[in-house]
Amino acid sequence: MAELMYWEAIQRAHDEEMARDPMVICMGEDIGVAGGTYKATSGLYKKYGAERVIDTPISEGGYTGLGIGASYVGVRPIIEIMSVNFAWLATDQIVNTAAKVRYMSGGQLTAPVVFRSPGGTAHQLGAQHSARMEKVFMGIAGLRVVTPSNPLQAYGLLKSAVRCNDPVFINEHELMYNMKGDVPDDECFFPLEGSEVTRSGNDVSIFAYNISVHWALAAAKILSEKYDIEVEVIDLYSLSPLDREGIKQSVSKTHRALIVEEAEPAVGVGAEVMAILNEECFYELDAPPVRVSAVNVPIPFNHQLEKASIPSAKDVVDAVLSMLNK
Amino acid sequence: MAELMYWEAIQRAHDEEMARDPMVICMGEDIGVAGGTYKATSGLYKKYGAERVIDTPISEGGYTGLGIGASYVGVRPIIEIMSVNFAWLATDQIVNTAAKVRYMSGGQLTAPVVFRSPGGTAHQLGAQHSARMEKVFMGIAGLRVVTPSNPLQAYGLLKSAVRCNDPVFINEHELMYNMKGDVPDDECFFPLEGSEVTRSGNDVSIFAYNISVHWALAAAKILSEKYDIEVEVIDLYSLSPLDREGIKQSVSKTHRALIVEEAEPAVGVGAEVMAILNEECFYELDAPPVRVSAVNVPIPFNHQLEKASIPSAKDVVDAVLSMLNK
Amino acid sequence: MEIADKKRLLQEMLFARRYEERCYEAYVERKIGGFLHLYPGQEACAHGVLEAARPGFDYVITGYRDHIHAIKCGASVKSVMAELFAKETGCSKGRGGSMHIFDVAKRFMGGYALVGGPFPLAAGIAKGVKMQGGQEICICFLGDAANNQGTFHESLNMAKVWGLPVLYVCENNLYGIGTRIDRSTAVVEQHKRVSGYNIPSNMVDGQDIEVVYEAAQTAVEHVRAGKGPYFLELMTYRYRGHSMSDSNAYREKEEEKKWSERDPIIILRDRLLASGDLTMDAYKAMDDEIIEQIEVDIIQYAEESPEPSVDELEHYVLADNDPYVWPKKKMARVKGREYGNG
Amino acid sequence: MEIADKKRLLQEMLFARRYEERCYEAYVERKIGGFLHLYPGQEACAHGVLEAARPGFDYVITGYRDHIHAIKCGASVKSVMAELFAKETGCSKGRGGSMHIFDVAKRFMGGYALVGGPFPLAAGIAKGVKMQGGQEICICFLGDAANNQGTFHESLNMAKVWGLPVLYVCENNLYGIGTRIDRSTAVVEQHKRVSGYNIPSNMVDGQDIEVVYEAAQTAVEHVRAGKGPYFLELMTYRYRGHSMSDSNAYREKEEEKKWSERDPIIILRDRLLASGDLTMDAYKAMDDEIIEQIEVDIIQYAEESPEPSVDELEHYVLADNDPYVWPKKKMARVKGREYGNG
Ligand SMILES: Cc1ncc(C[n+]2csc(CCOP(=O)(O)OP(=O)(O)O)c2C)c(N)n1
Ligand SMILES: Cc1ncc(C[n+]2csc(CCOP(=O)(O)OP(=O)(O)O)c2C)c(N)n1
Ligand SMILES: [Mg+2]
Ligand SMILES: [Mg+2]
Repeated sequence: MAELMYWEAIQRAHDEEMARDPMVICMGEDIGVAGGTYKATSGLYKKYGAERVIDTPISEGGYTGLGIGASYVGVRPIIEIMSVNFAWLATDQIVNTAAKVRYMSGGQLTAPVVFRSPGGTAHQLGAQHSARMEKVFMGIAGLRVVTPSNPLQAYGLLKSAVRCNDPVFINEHELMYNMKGDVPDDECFFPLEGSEVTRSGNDVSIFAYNISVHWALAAAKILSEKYDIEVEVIDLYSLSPLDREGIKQSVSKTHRALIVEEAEPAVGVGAEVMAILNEECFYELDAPPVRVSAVNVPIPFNHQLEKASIPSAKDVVDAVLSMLNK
Repeated sequence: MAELMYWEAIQRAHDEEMARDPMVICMGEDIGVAGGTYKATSGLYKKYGAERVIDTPISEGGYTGLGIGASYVGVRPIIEIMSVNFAWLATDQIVNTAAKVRYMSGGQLTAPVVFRSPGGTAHQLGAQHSARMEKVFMGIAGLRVVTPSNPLQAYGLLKSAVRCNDPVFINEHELMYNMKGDVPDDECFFPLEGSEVTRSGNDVSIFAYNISVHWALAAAKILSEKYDIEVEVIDLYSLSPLDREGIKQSVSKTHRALIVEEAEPAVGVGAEVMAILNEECFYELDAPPVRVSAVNVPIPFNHQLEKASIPSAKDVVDAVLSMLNK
Repeated sequence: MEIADKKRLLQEMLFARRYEERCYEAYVERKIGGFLHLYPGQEACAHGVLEAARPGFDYVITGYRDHIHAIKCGASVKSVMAELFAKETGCSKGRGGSMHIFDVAKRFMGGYALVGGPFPLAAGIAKGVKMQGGQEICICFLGDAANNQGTFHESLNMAKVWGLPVLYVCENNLYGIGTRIDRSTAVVEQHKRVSGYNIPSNMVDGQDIEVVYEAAQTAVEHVRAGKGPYFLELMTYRYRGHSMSDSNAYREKEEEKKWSERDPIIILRDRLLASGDLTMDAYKAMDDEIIEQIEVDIIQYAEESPEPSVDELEHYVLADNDPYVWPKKKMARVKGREYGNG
Repeated sequence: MEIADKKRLLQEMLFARRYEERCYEAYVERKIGGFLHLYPGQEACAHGVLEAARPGFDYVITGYRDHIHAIKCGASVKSVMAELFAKETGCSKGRGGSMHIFDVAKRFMGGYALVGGPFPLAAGIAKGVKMQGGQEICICFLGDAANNQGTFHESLNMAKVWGLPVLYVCENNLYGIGTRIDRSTAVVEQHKRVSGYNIPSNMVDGQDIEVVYEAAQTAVEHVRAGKGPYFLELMTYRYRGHSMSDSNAYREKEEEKKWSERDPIIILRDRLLASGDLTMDAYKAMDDEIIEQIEVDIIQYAEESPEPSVDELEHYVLADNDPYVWPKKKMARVKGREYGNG
């Protein structure tokens, strides 16, 4: 068992898959010679060459479509979009082609492409570099969306995504690439569906994903140590499909639910989890479910404003206390 | 009071605004010489000329950005995107520029552009021409989203949108352009926020928007005539912001809620309304709120499959009956 | 070109014409729904280019005006019609429709409804071929107005930088729906636009199949030889409206007349008549036979085929039981749940 | 160009250099956060072009490498620095940051962070000017690698078709982040790419401000005369990494050395020294004064300025009390609710 950084875990998954299958390629801006903005593809250019580790022009729509076309004929492209903000330029190909081609060809074609991209608010990157697009992609039939919260997931989800015959969007996070965690030395895979009970507890279920899992865990610690409240933290690493069964199981035990999401609330993960709770276990709820979300603003540059616009562990603590009337 | 078709109402709003203000222009593919695929700009090319009624190349990202730039300097563009499916190509400019420029310029600039586009599933247009994108745009801070369900709204919302200083996305519907309705002869405006109680009732609140209002009304009639159930139909013509107060008021009276939406359920209008219900009036709910949504598939070409993938008045009736255990 | 080939091509083009005309009728009869974009007038483009390539071996991709390209690749004429009739026996199982004809076995990689969408897909297919060291090329047919889309620029640049075996064929019919090319496009001669990518190009008459064939041979050879992308512009005209819902009111009668006199089928037929290789009677017999075949074999098949079952509405959204959704072997420890059966 | 103007431009460029270097330090000291893209090496581009235009009157728009363009348009050097320090006194009120400098009063229409985003915005501004019959032109500065974006193609085509008064300036510094231009671009000479839009273009040395100025005069005149768009390519080089987080390891020392010998400031300075219009002492005094001014006036101002108040987090998202959100006059009857107070 080695301790790897999130980016190292991703790099290892690339490397193993590329070593195994000559049809696995990766492409994106500055991923080759430079090794990728977050090093997720470092060393691969040297090892696999320019045909398989492709520095693309700044043409997000174009190279995304190119990768999809290549996937029609047996190639397994892993496409890095340097920042999820730029993925808006590629949505046409992801949504209109990759997600729909299986259906509209009556099952003849499929686009087994992996799209990887860091979403989220990092430090002062401003309104045009702080998008959180998971909610956009998780509403699209025909596309899987996963979002790793730790190196093991980052490694195992990429491995599964490369081999899966569906298009998969992997939502990473700029602030997590240097996060450390254990990854088994032996090859392994992480399921593309389901959820993880990262911490178990009986008082409140906290649903989180990606970086918000860490806010939830930090809050859980405070709540346990200071207030004797034991929350359960459920990591929704698969955003599409969401784990309805897992959501229901947890709330059937705790009878209280909170969702913490990095994005603005409107039509987001929180709304969808609430809808699932209403559909699956309304009568199990002892209190209204609560979402702790970003403020509905484009992300400001100033750091104080930026911090205020994004949820924190403290917001989660406060929300749990207020839910329990404490 | 004249009876106008939906497209005529839109055409009239264009015409009045263009006659009033020489800086109002409209642009899009085939909107000029040809008068627009759904005739919404017919006659304008002749009247206002090629400088103001602009047939664009097939460059959705480009002309959307061009319209936004023009709006910086006093122009009031109304941009028609022929089908909302093509709007994916324009999302970068709509989301990253129009919605954010006010914030990131500290209030110096604003992009008072109107984007109009028909969304929804018409008759057998297939997977790439049946998108419902309202849920994508309503999650974006800095952008207003409205969606007219009748000619008066279509007219009045466009009038308000042209004059409002915010960017506004108007989600129309291909199947509604020939729908008729009364529009006052005198100029008038429709508010860009709020909701309408299209039919009032005490048993269940049905939230709907755009074409689904008509399914809801058809269901309401059946429920009343056949089952003596009086539902309230709330038309959420403003999707961003949603009318939290209106949603709460209605459910505080009926204690039961159903949302009917044309889109797939995940992270949609239904989910958001449910979240609002949970946040605003959880204890008023006598039964779990229900959403009646599209099936989670790319829209099939075959008409039977297509019909089965989209909700109907019957689905609404069934859902209400089952909610009331009838 | 051999006489026999010319005769066969005449037959194929005439078949294409009658096929599309019959689609028109079926649409009017409400047997076909949705958008329907027909090909009459442009037959020499698909037939001339693909005659110079290896249909069924080379990959082909195009837009929504796709029936004839698919058929020339070898797609069954019955299953294409059944697709238009939205039947389970359709080549896309009734899920795609006119704009989404697919026959992957014949390497017809689909019709797409977003203008400009196929440009990068074609480059991607070519990338796959190149990686696999195949002899295939990818041929992408699109219209003139599509070239104004950003994907055109991005794709041609990448195709050249990476030396991909892709042939872009521009069927320049002078209009994008109702907008005449000079009203939307700064450089009307499309083959000149590719100088910005250093891609060799050519422009020829798209109404004379022999001319198309010859130009396509050069183009195909270039691409197949590994010399990178090529751009071929064919000057052509569509005889009908853009789609069934198009009034077709924006074109001058004069212009329509001029082009109707350059009908690709008549050009080839008259040449064969003049050289004595065909008689008018033989031509008429050929025509009758085609019309009969379409009616008896094709339309009837499409009409009688079953519709897809509504129970199967949710098929083809995602892969069935993909083993990496719930990896049975080597699955990482997932905290807190018992998994494994999916 | 008059000697006095040359001296002023030398001073301006030197100021720009020192300003950016001081930003670098402030970043290292963690006074500035986020992404920071600096301009050293390219000063003759913004200064030469805008000298030939009418800064403060003509509209200017660019990407994320935007401080100096804003300043040359007349933005306050204090408020630009305060913006980088994320202060309320910043030109974008601390909400924008380095990549989003705005000074609309000076017609600097912003820095944008998505590569290629400004191409259509610039055409749109020019469309507005044209409609209003103004004498302004719009100048759009972007990099070489940005030209691979689809928006380039779409925008240049529209600008030409509609004859818009927009000048596209390509600051070709040979790299997009770490990717050398020939690895991403089929036609390396950017001015040749615009032949596909029939737009006149020129390419000149971007390190010699007099050369830039002269070429820009021709370009600006063309556009201002109503002859439509123009494309000007300036060959230049950035002396630092792409941004503060760039290791800058991908360039050959050789190449860096060659370009460092073509420093735009040194070229102009040496020319003035050689002609006897400047002494080394005067130059040094100028430099000292600049450094002092930056430290005392600018940095101090930025440091001492207040941060935005968190209470105002939600300002500037939408227009304040826009009358058409709840139209008081002539509001249509809205069923079922009492409205009017918003
Ligand atoms: C992205 C996108 N924008 C617009 C449309 C609507 N549309 C369909 S076909 C067409 C014209 C295309 O013209 P051209 O490329 O010349 O092909 P042709 O139809 O003439 O064969 C347009 C604008 C679309 N389908 N997709
Ligand atoms: C749409 C988009 N894609 C990618 C990026 C990341 N990125 C920022 S700058 C840059 C390189 C741009 O190079 P160039 O246009 O030559 O300008 P330069 O930085 O050299 O001035 C890239 C790839 C981005 N900001 N936006
Ligand atoms: Mg055409
Ligand atoms: Mg550059």
